[in-house]
Amino acid sequence: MNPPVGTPFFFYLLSATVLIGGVLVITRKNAVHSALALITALLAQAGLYLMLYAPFVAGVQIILYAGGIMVLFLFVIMLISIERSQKERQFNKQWLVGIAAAAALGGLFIAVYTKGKSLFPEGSLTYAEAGNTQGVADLLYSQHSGIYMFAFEIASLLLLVAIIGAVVMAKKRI
Amino acid sequence: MEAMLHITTLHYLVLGAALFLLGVIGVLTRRNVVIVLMSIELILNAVNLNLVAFSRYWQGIHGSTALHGQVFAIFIITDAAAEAAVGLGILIAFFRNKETVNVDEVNLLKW
Amino acid sequence: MLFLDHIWIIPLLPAFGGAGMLFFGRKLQKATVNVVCVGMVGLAFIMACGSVLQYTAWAETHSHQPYQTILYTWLGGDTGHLIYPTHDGAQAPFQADAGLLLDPLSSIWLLFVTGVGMLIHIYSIGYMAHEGGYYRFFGYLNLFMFSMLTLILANNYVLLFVGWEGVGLCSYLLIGFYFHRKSASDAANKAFIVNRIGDSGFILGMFFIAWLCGSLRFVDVNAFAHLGTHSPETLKYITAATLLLFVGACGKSAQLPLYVWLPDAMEGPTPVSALIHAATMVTAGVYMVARSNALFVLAPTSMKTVAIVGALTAIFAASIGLVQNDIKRVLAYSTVSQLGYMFLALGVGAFAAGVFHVFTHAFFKALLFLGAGSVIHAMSGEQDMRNMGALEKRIPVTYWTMLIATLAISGIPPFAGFFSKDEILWQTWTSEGDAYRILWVIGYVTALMTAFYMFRLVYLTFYSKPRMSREVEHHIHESPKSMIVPLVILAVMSLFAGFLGWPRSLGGSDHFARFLDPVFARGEARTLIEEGKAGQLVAAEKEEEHTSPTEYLLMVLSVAAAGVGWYMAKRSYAHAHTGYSEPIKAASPATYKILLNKYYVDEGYDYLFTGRRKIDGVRLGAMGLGEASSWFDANVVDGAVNGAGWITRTTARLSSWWDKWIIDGIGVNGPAILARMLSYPARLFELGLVQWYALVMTVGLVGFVFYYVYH
Amino acid sequence: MHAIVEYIRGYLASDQTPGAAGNWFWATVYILLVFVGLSIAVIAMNWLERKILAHMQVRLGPMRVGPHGLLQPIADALKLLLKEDIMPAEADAVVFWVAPFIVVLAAFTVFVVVPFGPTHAITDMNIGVLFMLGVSSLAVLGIVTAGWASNSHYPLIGALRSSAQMVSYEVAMGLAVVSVILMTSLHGLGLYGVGGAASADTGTLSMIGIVQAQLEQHEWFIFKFFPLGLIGFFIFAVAMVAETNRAPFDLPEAESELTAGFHTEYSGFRWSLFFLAEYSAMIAVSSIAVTLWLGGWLRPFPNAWAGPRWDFFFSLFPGITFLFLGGLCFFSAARMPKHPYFRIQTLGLTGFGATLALIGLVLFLPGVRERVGDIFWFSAKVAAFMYLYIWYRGTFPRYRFDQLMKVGWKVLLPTGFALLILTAVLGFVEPPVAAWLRGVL
Repeated sequence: MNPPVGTPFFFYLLSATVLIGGVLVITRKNAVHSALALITALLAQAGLYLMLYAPFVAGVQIILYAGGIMVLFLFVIMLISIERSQKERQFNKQWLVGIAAAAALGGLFIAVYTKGKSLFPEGSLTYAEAGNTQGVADLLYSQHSGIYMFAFEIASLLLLVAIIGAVVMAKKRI
Repeated sequence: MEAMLHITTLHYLVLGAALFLLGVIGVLTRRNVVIVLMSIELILNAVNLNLVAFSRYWQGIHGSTALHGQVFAIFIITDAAAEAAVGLGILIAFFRNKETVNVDEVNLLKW
Repeated sequence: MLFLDHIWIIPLLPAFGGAGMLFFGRKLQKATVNVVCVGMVGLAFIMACGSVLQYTAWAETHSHQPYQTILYTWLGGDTGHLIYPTHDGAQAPFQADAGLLLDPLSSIWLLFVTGVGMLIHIYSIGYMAHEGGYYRFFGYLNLFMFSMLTLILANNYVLLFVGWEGVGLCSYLLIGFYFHRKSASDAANKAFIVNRIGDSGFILGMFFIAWLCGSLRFVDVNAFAHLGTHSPETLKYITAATLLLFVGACGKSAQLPLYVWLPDAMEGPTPVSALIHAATMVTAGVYMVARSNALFVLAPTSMKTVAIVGALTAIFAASIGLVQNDIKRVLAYSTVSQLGYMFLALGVGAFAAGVFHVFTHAFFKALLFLGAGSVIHAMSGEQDMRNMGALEKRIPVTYWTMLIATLAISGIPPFAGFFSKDEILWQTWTSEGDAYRILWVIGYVTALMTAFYMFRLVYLTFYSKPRMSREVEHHIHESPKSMIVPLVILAVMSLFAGFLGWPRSLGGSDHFARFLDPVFARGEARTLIEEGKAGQLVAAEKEEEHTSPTEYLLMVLSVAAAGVGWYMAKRSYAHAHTGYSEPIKAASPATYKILLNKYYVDEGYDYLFTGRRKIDGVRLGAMGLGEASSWFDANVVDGAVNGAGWITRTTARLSSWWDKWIIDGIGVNGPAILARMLSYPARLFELGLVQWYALVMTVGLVGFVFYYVYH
Repeated sequence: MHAIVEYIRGYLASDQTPGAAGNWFWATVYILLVFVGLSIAVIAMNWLERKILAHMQVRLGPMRVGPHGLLQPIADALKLLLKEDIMPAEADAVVFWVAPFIVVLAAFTVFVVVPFGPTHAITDMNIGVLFMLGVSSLAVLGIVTAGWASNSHYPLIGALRSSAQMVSYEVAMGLAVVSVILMTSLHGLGLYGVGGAASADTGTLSMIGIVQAQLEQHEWFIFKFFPLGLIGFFIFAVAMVAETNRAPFDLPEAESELTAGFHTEYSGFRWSLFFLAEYSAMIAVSSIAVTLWLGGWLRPFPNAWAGPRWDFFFSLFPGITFLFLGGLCFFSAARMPKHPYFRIQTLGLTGFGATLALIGLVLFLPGVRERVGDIFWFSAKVAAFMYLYIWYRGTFPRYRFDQLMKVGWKVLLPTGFALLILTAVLGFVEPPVAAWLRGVL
């Protein structure tokens, strides 16, 4: 198999998209713009997953996040009128403290990564993506190596609870 | 420049950290509940990115079946779906009662 | 042995039908109800025939043992509970199986119950077609069939008692089928309560048997009775047990003095009267006594009691029947009277003859009731014979079938009743001891009366002059096919059923008694050998030797009695006009009044037991005692109770005050108030804003990471 | 220079898709080919839909521009490109501008994994089907944003309808697809099995892998586990009509209720993008259906009628088809009125027929013949679906919205679940049962 071409270029392109998207999410006044920025970020991140040889996660990211969750968000944004909230303050009273706390956290991250830089030494590695889906499925369902089978069932239960919870919350009369 | 051209796991971790911080800032400072929820999605995605990056790292050590990080990422996406559904459900109930989507106007929990 | 092995299905079939009707019947079409209910009983009948056929084959190779199958034990058993001491000091477990037993005796009941039951089900399709609660009616009927089959097939007294109570319940439900009518619901209550009196005797008798034998299975009880070496003490106990059982039989089979419910039971729909109160349920008492024949044989006193009560009931009810005007009531008293006959037969030891009479009676009495139902149907609900007449040509099938039944019940050869009744009278006559001749005389007079009142019914209904209103007359019509067909079948059976018991004296071989031999004869033979003195009760064994001229004479005499009764009825009623005169009234008005009012027995019971009638505002009898004890309870006992209550309450009030102010005030609320005051500063930190909590969380996270990186 | 030629020629020897082989040149060529082919298909669909609908209603349809209106779509395209592009004053400019591109992007990106042949795909992804479903579901984002950005009532209602509808039917669609993915892993030679035993028990999401699984198992998945495959196909066939917002599920753009639904406020070039996207999406979902159930590029009876003679026979079909079309053109040209006014029309039609016939003759060349068979069969199957789409539009009345939701959630979804469970159970149970039965017989 030939080595992938232009990996650093795509990495930086997609990273930039993700970060710009993230910044737009938290700064836009209009929630629809935020949502569109988030979708862009999510799709770029799906590209990053592909670069990390995780096509299945990328596919799930696209179909579930971009195609499912974000449609839900848009739907809700359209249901609730937001004209009023656009003219109001966008940030709460503690914004300064919040940014300070986040900055402190960021500082710590920098400290940690400088300290532990040598922990992840290798450069670009190439692995087969051919068996990725099958491998994930093996971990989830296989009789012998399916160590996440129970977790999978729990996740399905969680989804069921979420369905019921969402209906109970959102419906006027049940 | 050499470090820039070799994309290592650390690159992804740094990106993840940055995304995480963006999400944290969004959660801590925005008033609009919808955007707060979206910021939570950002946080979850940052975590996912790290997990998938770790998964590749472990694949380099243990072979191509070490996909645990990806499985975790899938579980987190599942959780995100559940969280979004319930969160938006609460949001609609909230909006119906108070005609607002500002999170700092809700402090009934205090009493 | 397909059918025999699956005999437990027979009672379950109607149970399914009944349950289905009572749970889902409301939604069903009439056609569905018919198919399910009648089909279930029909299947049960087919299975019953198959089972009996296979049983006869089976019995050949098993020395005429009863066939017994035990499904499971539903009460007691090997659990180790319910252990009780028997009369000889041994320990025995109280045990009741869900077990089925088939022997000749239950075979006969099985056949005619399912057969007649099926016919009456078919009849009901036509009769109930225009009534409300159709599914309910059929559900009850099927439930009744289930209970009755349980009763018949039970292999022990307890299961028999279950069926016994089941048929009682169904009887109650069906008598009160028109529950919106007060008279019907009263009649239902009466039947139920009177039956309970009998049942109390039955239960006590059952306990006696359990205490004596250590088991309630029929085979064990029979084995105990055939043991032979009974001390005089034991024999006394057996007498007591059998008398108590007979009390139960009196209640169920309407004998003196507990017969009062049966005439009132005619409030139910006519098919019910035919099925339950003529053909099947009321013979349960006979069945129970016949089933316990081994014990009864050991107790001469009980046997005599049974015979005397039976004879008295027979003549008592027959005399009332002479003057009743309601067509169904006449038949009801006739039923009581015929039941008396059956008990007379049992009492003189002619068990086979009694059972034979039950068998023939089932057909012609069911036929009479169904015919009466057909007449009532034709008369638009009119039941009073004074308003009938000249129906012969209008409803010919009903007429002919009822005539056959009347000939049968009157004892005119060669109809079925002749053989069974004659057998009973003959057995009574041949019993040793002069007293039995008196019983024979009573039976003989009863036979005459029977012929009289039955032909009175026929003449008043079918002959004489039409006495109904013009409107009713206009509507007279023959009944639908579903009612006619059972009538015809039953008529054929009334005609030929007697041939099964064609007596030896007339050149027959008495198949019926022979078939029953394994149930009755063996016990009697052994008793005869070991007791000697019980010989006078054992007639069945000796009948072959007694084919004497006397028998032919008696036969002729009884036929003559029937003839006389017929003739008297014809003379009095053949041309009865509106406002005709009763011959008895003409002869003795006082007697007529007493008979018409049924000897004032109901009124007497009202004074003595029910308290429905008072003298000067004071209840007498049982209810009076109840009122007195009620006064004592209300004033003396309750006063003491209230006093104790007052003392308790005062103490409690004191205690409550202490609890409220001392324990709660200082002990509980004190610390709580303290805690609230101390926690007030902590409250100030809680803003109730989600983002504030998130901020605190983030700061905490920073702290943790800081600690782990730099500690 | 030599290296570049080698780079280009080197791929021709390989048996992989250009994407999998990592050959940039051929990947670009394929992308261009797909894009051009798709554009031609959309143009042809435009003309065909108008003509077929017209004939269904006993009309003639476009007749003036070009012979039999053949040039009508080109004229329309020109018109749309030249029209004024109107944007409502109150619209959200950025979003309004971006929305049609999202739709078009989603519709075209799907074709990255569509396999026109064992090697004729831009690339073969490990998650092919998932990718197709995911990317095609992105179209809903474009529609929703378009409706919202117009800041107008009809578009907003259309957008809300569209989002609800597409999210609903996506679920049923996904279930049907999952049942097929399950089938790829069920090689067992059971009662239903007619093909050869397979090497491994793993399934695949790859589009090419799915078609190859059908080849290996000797049956199209529409026939597998009859009638389960058929039911799955039916669910998908209904859901895909709803997904593409076509009649009878065209509520988001129901003209009698919402004027034009989510694209009411669009005009000119942007409107034509929606048009392009709609038809591309139709072709895309039809491609999924063809790949998943109808054997993709496989010619009829590839296993039963194998051998060089049969191969030769079936390889004649593409050329024959084009010759037939060319012949049809000649026939029509011959029947044109002989009036001088019609000379240009007649000449044009003859020229068109000659072009088609020439293409047909080229397709008979041995080297070409052997390479285009796959593409031809795939396109023929997709074309059948396209005709179905037009047919639906000509015959079915539109659903009411609550009925639409009812069909989606209460009929298709439960059926899909039952189908999935039954497929799993059957795949698990059937081989041993079949073995036992064979033992008994």
